[in-house]
Amino acid sequence: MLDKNGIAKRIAKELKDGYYVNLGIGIPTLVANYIPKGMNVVLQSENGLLGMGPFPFEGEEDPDLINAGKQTITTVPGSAFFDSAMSFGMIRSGKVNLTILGAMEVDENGDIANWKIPGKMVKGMGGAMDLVASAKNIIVAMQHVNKAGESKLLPKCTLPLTGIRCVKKIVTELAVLDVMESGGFRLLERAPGVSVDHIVKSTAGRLLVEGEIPEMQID
Amino acid sequence: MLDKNGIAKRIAKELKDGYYVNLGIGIPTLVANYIPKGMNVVLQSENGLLGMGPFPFEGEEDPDLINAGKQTITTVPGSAFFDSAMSFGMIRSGKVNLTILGAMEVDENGDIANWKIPGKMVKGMGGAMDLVASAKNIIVAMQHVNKAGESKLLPKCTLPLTGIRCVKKIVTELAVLDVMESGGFRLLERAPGVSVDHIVKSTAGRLLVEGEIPEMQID
Amino acid sequence: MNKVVANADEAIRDIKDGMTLLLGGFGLCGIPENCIAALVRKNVRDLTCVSNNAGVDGFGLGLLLQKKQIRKMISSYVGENAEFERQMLSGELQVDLIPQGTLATRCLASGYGMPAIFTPAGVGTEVAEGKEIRNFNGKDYLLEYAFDADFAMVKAWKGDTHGNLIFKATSRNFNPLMAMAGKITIAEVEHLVPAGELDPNEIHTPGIYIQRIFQGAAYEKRIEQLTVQKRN
Amino acid sequence: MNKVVANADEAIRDIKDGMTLLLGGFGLCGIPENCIAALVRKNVRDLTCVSNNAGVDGFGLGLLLQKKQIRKMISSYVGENAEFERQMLSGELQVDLIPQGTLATRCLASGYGMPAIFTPAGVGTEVAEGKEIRNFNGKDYLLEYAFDADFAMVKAWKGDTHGNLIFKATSRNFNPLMAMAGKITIAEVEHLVPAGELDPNEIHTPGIYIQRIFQGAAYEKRIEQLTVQKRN
Repeated sequence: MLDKNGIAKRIAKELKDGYYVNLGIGIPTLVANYIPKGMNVVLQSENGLLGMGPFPFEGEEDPDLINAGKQTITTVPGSAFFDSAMSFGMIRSGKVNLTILGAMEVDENGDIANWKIPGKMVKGMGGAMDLVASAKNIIVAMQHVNKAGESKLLPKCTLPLTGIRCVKKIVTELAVLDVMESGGFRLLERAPGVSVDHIVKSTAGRLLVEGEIPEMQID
Repeated sequence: MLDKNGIAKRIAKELKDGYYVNLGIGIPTLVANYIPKGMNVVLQSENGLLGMGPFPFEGEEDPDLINAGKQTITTVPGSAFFDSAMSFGMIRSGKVNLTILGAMEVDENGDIANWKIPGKMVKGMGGAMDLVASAKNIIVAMQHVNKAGESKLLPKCTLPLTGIRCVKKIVTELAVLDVMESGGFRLLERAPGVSVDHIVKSTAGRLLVEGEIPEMQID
Repeated sequence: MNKVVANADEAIRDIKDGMTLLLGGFGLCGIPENCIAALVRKNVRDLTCVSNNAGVDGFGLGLLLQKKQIRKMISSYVGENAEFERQMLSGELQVDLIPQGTLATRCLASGYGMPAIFTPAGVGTEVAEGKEIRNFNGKDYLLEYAFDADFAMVKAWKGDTHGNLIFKATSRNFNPLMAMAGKITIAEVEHLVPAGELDPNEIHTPGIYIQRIFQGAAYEKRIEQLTVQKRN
Repeated sequence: MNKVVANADEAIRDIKDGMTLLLGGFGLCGIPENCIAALVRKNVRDLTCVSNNAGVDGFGLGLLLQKKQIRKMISSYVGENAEFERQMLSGELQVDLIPQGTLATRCLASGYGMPAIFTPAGVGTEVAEGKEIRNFNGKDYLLEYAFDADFAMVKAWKGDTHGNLIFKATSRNFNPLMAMAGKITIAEVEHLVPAGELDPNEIHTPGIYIQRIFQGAAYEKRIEQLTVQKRN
């Protein structure tokens, strides 16, 4: 079973040289720590930056330089600033190659819910609806089950949706899965020490398990 | 009867302090020479400049700095460059206060034709269709009659249109006229030495002549 | 073409109860601090505020919320703001949550004279309810309308007396967009310079979009999430 | 993220007969001179070229016209070009004339992922023929579609190895728009610098929109209308 950093490490293996990537808040942010050495990946922050760097050194923070999570950050050489319309313009036009974000629920159709729980304070969708509606390649990073032990991979999302038919791949503490064109999840890899049976039991949506399921290689 | 510079001088009296103005090719360009001293008027060139200045001194021309007529120009202090989408964005959103342009024909509805003569080589509408469709305030600068002696102020345009119901005011070598809300031209001023009768004979479209018509004050 | 006014109070003098305001900024980054303070002093009420976020308790739009001057917020993410939450749950405050890219592009539409735009954001979700959906090349889009706001308030790094603006780093965010979308746009700047001092090639917002500009004062520029790394 | 190619010939290596190309520039100002020369050398044919203008005899797109490489031009103003006129009148060359703002905004739509936009330009004229008209707030607009072009070619003043671009003065014109609208966009620049040398605040076109970049050579930058005043 993976911890959050393990999930981030596994997702980092999906990166390709030359990718522009948007990382959501939470586990996705950690992916930045595991970009393979020598690989060129540019991080987009939807508040208006390409080329996001690490947190600044103490005392060097700039209130005018933050990421979409409102954290103080730095830039890397070759970065560019722009306004929010251009930022979502590059997202909508498919120039951002990969979007990694968290989710409360994902279902067999690739629908995703990650912004609203009825009856609880709603903070808003931020840029998530734009991202999931536009990105050609979306990986969801999340826990396989919620705190109550219920599967977050469902036949159909129960929470208000963020977007439909958009999730391509899911990486959890238990497994890597993709969403099939025809609907349903397909098990691709299992986390070290996790059995196929455990994954099957933790997945409420239809799950295809075909042949031998390899263990993730994450280091 | 006015010459081209006279027409430009008269139009310059329509300028107001703080106006952003787009000047078309031909007589409109001459208006820039008659902006009253002390009045702040910013000239927009639709190829991407606010704050167009006069022609450069010999030897100081910059091939990267031209106006919409492709002439080498200069900038004035407080100018700004932008791309063509923003340029037409500020035109469409009504931020350009006044557009002055030439015409082949204008009619009683305020329709204008100034881009195409069937059977002749057509160069294109450039930005004229955007300008006439968007500007809140359009003044046409033109000769009252064409080279064949026929009126250019018509009941209905005969040439392919550039825009409809857009012309507000017309300044010719003979007169200043406006286009009435209900349709038809109204004579406002006559050029020095020009009789109302001459203007009436030179205007094919319906023309309202009400009361005493003052002579233009242009100096 | 001098658009300079003395200060924020003069800049907002004719903002009235019930008006719709666009406010630049993302989180607390690049917000028009001086204008917000002046709105608090003027105590205009029943405002509709369009802003990506709603400030925090005690800063940014939180100051207007505290004095109950806002009737309706149009935002994409309203963050952590106890007073906001209280007013929203009690029904005192109306809240319209819209996708961030939709918010940005609706401002762009206003500034570019486009009455509406198409975006895929929100298709299949509750955001699409009651909206026109249109399919282009096999993909569904929502029709979203341009904003029609009385005033816009933005904060820039540098500005000149003609209203030309340059923003710094990610404090640019919604500022150039909202600057284009107000019927009257007020810019407050950290450095106000005479026309001609800014390089015309480096201007982000041309002055034609700005009606009033003033030298801002006493910027706090609070940091919402201070994240740093230690030197080793 | 290094997008540098050796020269124009390498940059256009996979452009094929019959493709649609977007070319930046206004008149002869800011045109991709090196790319055009390479297209002439490669002798690709049956091109559809989207460009505000069509060059002059012997320069700019006039060079491609001379060799009859262009099947169709989509432009707003085709100026004075004897070979253009001859080919157009003889029917060898198809010409689509569209309003300049429509051309610019259709590029913007492509770059911003908007399938179509509304513009009032051309309402009531022959430009509106066959197009969808829609009324918003009492005013009619035409629905105009985003471009779908195989390649875009633009010319910038400065560029870095990541593809970030800065344009100079009015040579910006259509370049940033076409840069956003190509499936593959090639930038040729007067000054190519390592990533990190350009101020990220001053970049007009972020590198994400650029796939290939090269150091241009031997720029002529011809002036179409030399207008000067004498010193006195």
